[in-house]
Amino acid sequence: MYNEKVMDHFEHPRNQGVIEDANGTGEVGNAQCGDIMKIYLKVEDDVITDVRFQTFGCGAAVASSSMATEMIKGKTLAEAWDLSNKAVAEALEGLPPQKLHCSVLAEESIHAAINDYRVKHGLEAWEEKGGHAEHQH
Amino acid sequence: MDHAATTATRVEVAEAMVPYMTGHFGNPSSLYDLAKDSREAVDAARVQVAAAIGAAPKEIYFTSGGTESDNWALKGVAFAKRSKGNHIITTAVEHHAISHTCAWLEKQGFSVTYLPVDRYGMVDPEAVEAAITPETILISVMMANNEIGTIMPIAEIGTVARKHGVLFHTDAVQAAGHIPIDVQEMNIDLLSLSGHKFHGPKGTGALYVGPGVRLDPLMHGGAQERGRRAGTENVPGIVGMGMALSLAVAEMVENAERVTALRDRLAAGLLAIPETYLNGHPQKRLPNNVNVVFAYIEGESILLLLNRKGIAASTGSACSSASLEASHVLMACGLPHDVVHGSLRLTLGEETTEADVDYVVAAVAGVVQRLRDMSPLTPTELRSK
Amino acid sequence: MDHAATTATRVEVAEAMVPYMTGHFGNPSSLYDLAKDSREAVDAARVQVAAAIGAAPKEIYFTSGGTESDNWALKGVAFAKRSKGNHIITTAVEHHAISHTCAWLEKQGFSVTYLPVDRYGMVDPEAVEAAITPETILISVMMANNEIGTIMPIAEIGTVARKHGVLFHTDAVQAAGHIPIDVQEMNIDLLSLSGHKFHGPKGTGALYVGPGVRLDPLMHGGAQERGRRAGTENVPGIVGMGMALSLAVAEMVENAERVTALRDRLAAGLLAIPETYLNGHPQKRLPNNVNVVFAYIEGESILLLLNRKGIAASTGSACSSASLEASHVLMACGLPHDVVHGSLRLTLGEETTEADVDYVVAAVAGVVQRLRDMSPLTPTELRSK
Ligand SMILES: Cc1ncc(COP(=O)(O)O)c(C=O)c1O
Ligand SMILES: Cc1ncc(COP(=O)(O)O)c(C=O)c1O
Ligand code: FES
Ligand code: FES
Repeated sequence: MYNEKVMDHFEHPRNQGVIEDANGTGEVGNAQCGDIMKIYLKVEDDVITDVRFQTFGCGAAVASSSMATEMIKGKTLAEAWDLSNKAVAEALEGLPPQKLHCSVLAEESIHAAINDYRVKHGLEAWEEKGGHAEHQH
Repeated sequence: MDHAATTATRVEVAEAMVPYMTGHFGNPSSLYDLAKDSREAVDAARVQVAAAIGAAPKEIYFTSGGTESDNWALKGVAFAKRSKGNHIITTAVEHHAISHTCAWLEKQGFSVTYLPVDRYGMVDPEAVEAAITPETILISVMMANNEIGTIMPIAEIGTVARKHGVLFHTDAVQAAGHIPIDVQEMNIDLLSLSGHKFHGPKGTGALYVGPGVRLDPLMHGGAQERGRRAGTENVPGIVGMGMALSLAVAEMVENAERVTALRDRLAAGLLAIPETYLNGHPQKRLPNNVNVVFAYIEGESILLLLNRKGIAASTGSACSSASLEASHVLMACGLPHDVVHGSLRLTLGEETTEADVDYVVAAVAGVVQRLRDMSPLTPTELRSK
Repeated sequence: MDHAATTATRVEVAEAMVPYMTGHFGNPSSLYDLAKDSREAVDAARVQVAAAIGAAPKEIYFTSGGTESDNWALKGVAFAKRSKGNHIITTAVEHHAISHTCAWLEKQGFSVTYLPVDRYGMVDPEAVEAAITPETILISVMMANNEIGTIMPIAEIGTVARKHGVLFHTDAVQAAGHIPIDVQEMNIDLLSLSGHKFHGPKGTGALYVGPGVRLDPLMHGGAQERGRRAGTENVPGIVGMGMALSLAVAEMVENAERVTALRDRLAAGLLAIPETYLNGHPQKRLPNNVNVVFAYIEGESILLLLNRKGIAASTGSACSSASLEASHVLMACGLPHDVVHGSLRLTLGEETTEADVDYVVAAVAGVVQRLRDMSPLTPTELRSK
């Protein structure tokens, strides 16, 4: 059901774990709907120098977390903010249609972590552009 | 270890089927000699299936599987008895072949009671009795649950049904070949079977229809199966199903003993993993079924990692279902949505060995730990150092 | 010579099926690797079946046979469109899988028009159009008749149906693999197939469901076949059916040419017997079908005697039917009851030879004479000296 790229990121997740001294964290989803994703950011001079994740979810959720963290590492916050779930799914060479919502979680948790950093540093939280598919289970 | 989903056709069964595909190709309901062998083979299979459940051969109707048998029993009785009443009693833990059929019948104006179950997935025969109204035309309760293995009190429910003169159907798809069945003693009026659950061919099934039970056909057409189930008979499939069931029943006692011991070894091994809980009834369960939940992790990921280790399994997690709905069976047993996510079903086969069980226990323990390390929910003391 | 009833599964097809029985036993709708081969095999078969009728693979749903496909098409559309209308148009010469389903739907409150046919068993597309009312939800006309071989004007009826926005189903069970089919060109919305009519396995079938067609499931349950046809997939059967149909279509043109020549030779031979008449259309008929009536004699006796000479055949005689009813098809063509009694259907296979045909002609001539000598109706000049 998953392609080899997805399976590779699922089985060998990049950047999995915790950053003890993270300066931005974001958690989305809830146990009720099943998926929870937590992102830890280490930001220096507006650049993401390190990123880690924890995920409670399916193969697609884990693979999306892994891919998304790879894609934002070394990027500026603005660049990371622009990473869409579609880009993550594309980088994974496609997800099954009923699993696209799992990649939304990656996008949303990164947004949450970025805004956490911004608010902690006295900056205004960025607004979601909207138009995302409702995440539903 | 997913033998509740499907089993391979026994080699001797497949071999017995081939001549009926390519050689004896007569149509058993027509006249000529070519058909005679086919007809005799179908009759012999009918005797085998009947014997396996204590029925008479003429009470067995061959179908295309458990799903058709379930659909036929419910819709057949519902439409035939519409003038008598419109109420059906079933449980909250039936297979979708029952529950989705009931939902459709509700759209056609029937009223359905879905009885709750206790934490072990067991329905109370007294609750069945209490649900009966003058409008009740059918009670349908599965013999053994496909997810958690719980064996229902079928004989007791049969007694209740008979006492009130209500027809009683049971979906015995998971039970047949694993536990003893006697339609007479259990007062069963209709019973569904599926061939591929006991090493018979896929796409074969049967419905037992007791004496005097009226039901509309689900398959209208030719006069096959004494005018009750139309369609050219799947002769090789019927031959294979009959043979597989009679072999399964002959070997049942011996297999059940050995498999039960392995099941208990497997369960004990898995329950040794911290924060792991058994689903289904501790004693009254199928000899081959183990179902557990692991806190803090999600089932689809468990399956994927086990799969990489060559282990097939099943889960009630919403993430792994096409509809993204968590198992209605585990929810009916009172498990919260997020706990259902972490469920794992393993079902043993006759050929499973102790070594297999030990391998699986070790593999699952590793996978659970790996996923717990990844999960934001896992408490610190359960994480790897 | 009864290939319209059923055909043997091709040896290469049976061989291709066996590994999916005993080896690749994964459940194609589940997750793990064991299932992958099965899923790919089912997908490949879907492509084969789709290609044979000019459909897209996702428009093909596998069933347990022609009967199920017919029942599903009719009941599925009827229940799904109930709020839109309750009128169905069909013909007087459909297979019982259609006509008995229609009779049952009438009991459920639907209204059915059974269009008459001409003496060749042909329905008039203008009569179809004239029968359409604002209540009409479905037109079902078979592509080729199983008794008399007449090929219906399907493309013309498709045009009429499309023009009026009414769904169009055709039972192509006898047509598939014998004559070209294109669901697009013919404006067909639903089309039934049965595997064992073209040397595929018994107990397999398919329903083509065109884009945007809504229909209720006949088999409620699991999410197989994209949620529209529940039940564990009969993987070996599906594999066999796909392969058999694609072989049949590949060989169709060549076979049809040869078989048509044999058919014409057979018909000419039989029509040389005095007071013998052809049933069905003289030109627009299946390449393999010959149906004749012999005055003064009864079909079951013909079959029995032919059977003793190793010839399988079929008749519309009431005496040979389980219900003791004479063929509704021949009656609809205007044949009186007593004439229907003397009908004989012979259907050729791909392997039939000229020698077979000549043997059959001689055998039938002998049998007919013998029975005529026995019959009180036979005029003196037709009796043996
Ligand atoms: C309890 C139960 N009922 C019915 C079915 C449906 O059987 P089949 O898929 O053979 O149609 C199954 C199979 O999964 C089952 O476990
Ligand atoms: C025209 C037609 N429709 C439907 C059927 C039913 O097919 P099956 O017996 O494979 O279910 C037949 C087979 O006899 C047929 O000839
Ligand atoms: S996390 Fe539930 S489906 Fe992906
Ligand atoms: S004469 Fe015996 S059934 Fe017709």
